[in-house]
Amino acid sequence: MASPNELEVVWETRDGATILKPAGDIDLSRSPVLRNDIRKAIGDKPGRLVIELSGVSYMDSSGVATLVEAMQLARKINAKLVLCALTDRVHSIFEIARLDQFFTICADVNEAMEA
Amino acid sequence: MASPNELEVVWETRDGATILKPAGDIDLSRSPVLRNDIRKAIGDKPGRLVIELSGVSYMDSSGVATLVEAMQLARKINAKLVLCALTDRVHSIFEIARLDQFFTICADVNEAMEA
Amino acid sequence: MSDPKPVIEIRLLSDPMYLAGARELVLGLTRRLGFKQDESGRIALAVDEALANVINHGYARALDRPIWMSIWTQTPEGLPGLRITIEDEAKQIDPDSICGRDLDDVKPGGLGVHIIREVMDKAVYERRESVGMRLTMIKALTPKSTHAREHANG
Amino acid sequence: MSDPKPVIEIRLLSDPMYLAGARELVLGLTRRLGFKQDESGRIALAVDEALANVINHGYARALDRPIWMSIWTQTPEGLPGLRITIEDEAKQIDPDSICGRDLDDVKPGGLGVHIIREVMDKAVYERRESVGMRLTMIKALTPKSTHAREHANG
Ligand SMILES: Nc1ncnc2c1ncn2[C@@H]1O[C@H](COP(=O)(O)OP(=O)(O)O)[C@@H](O)[C@H]1O
Ligand SMILES: Nc1ncnc2c1ncn2[C@@H]1O[C@H](COP(=O)(O)OP(=O)(O)O)[C@@H](O)[C@H]1O
Repeated sequence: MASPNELEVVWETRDGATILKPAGDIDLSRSPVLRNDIRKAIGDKPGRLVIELSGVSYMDSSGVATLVEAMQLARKINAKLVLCALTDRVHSIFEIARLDQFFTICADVNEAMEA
Repeated sequence: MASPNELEVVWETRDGATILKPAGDIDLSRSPVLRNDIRKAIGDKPGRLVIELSGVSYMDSSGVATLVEAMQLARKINAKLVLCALTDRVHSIFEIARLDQFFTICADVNEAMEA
Repeated sequence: MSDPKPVIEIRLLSDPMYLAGARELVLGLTRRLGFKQDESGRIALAVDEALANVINHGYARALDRPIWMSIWTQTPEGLPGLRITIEDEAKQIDPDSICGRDLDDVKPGGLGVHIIREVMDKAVYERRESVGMRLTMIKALTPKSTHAREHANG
Repeated sequence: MSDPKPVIEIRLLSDPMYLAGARELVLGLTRRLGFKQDESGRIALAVDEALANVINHGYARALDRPIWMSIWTQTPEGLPGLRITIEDEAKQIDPDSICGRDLDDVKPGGLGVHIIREVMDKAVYERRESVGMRLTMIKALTPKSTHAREHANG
């Protein structure tokens, strides 16, 4: 039986970039899973980390905090962090938190690979 | 301000057929709205009544009852009743109620116009 | 059988207006517990039907009467799954009089109890101790009803 | 100010596992009341943040403590909209110590209270009469937050 705490995060590497694709709601109970994957990804020192969010129908401030931390970690290793494919509902929390300018947000992975 | 009881039902007539396109959840509080529109549509004695359900994300047994009644009314005036564009969630209640064979269910309006 | 506290208890008024909130609660919870998307949808439907029946039959469409729903995330045997009770303070009736009808005779209505029994592993109506009726529904989380992974549904 | 009964009351345990159910309840209800889809999403987010704060700060992540949420479908002035209270039995603290931070200083965390205040018309923390804290949130249903018609969201 599946652990109900699971958040699926699909990994892909492409041209020196790591692409993480989480699927599920990223809330207080799930953001630690994403945090773990991001820390692992950063450990591999990629040139670029892309978080593809099309499969995320909901994100709360703990998810956003996880991404702010990811940005800090990425800067330390001179990697570029890019978010892409946000649903409207998820985009809305970045606006409310006034972080839509802080992050590089792209329409899709291809755009995120160039940004 | 909108009446919160509203269920939007868009009407279209095409080649002697009436196409009703409800949008919203069809549950105990909303199915009377659909029932009203169906009765009005039947009153015009169309040759065919198509109910396009792509905009309906949820339907309960009161919605299904409304459609069974529509079928009875349609038969009385020798009109063909066809349902189309059901979401998975809505299709599932027809299966549970064993009515997926009772109704003519099509993929989309074009198919429903030929069925 | 141990009787732990329900993890969620909700009281709502018997206005059809509030059914959407109640069924979305159940949908959100069941998905989170690991029920598959379609199974979660069916469970939410069954709960919606049970609440609608209290409104229609128990309370004869009065809009301001209380309905209580309690949710446990274990079956009475202590297995992962759901136990849900729905209680009212309507007139007490013979539980055996609440039954689904023969579906071969297609007619409008009379589907709710069938849906509840079809979706749930178990659904038992009984008189409450003092006043009103109680419906207890059980649904185990089996490998069949489980998704290996959670998927967003937009 | 008249004080009618809440239309929905819910008690949940302080396990993050149950947040999904609580916010989906709010989403389903607000859409049904006539709030626009995006506005409903923001209201559900604010409620989720408030509940998460009780779990994180009030109860220091204990999983088995009670949280009560009550929902009215009118503002205290009797206008269409929402009044939502969230109550706990955590340690009573100075309500003024619960405040959002300066967002210009970007850092992980510290967004919840800002989100609550940004989304709601009003959000007031206070000590409950006996034990614990109470957050009261008000959100009026204005033409801006209303959709003329209900649209399905899949
Ligand atoms: N909560 C309830 N309280 C009292 N009677 C009920 C309740 N639920 C169901 N019933 C009875 O069982 C019958 C079958 O219910 P159902 O299958 O939901 O169909 P319908 O509601 O369309 O009649 C109802 O007509 C009613 O007599
Ligand atoms: N329900 C609560 N009970 C006690 N303290 C709270 C509560 N909600 C918020 N706080 C306090 O307000 C601060 C700001 O909360 P918030 O903006 O949600 O950020 P974060 O939760 O990330 O710290 C918290 O750090 C905490 O000290």
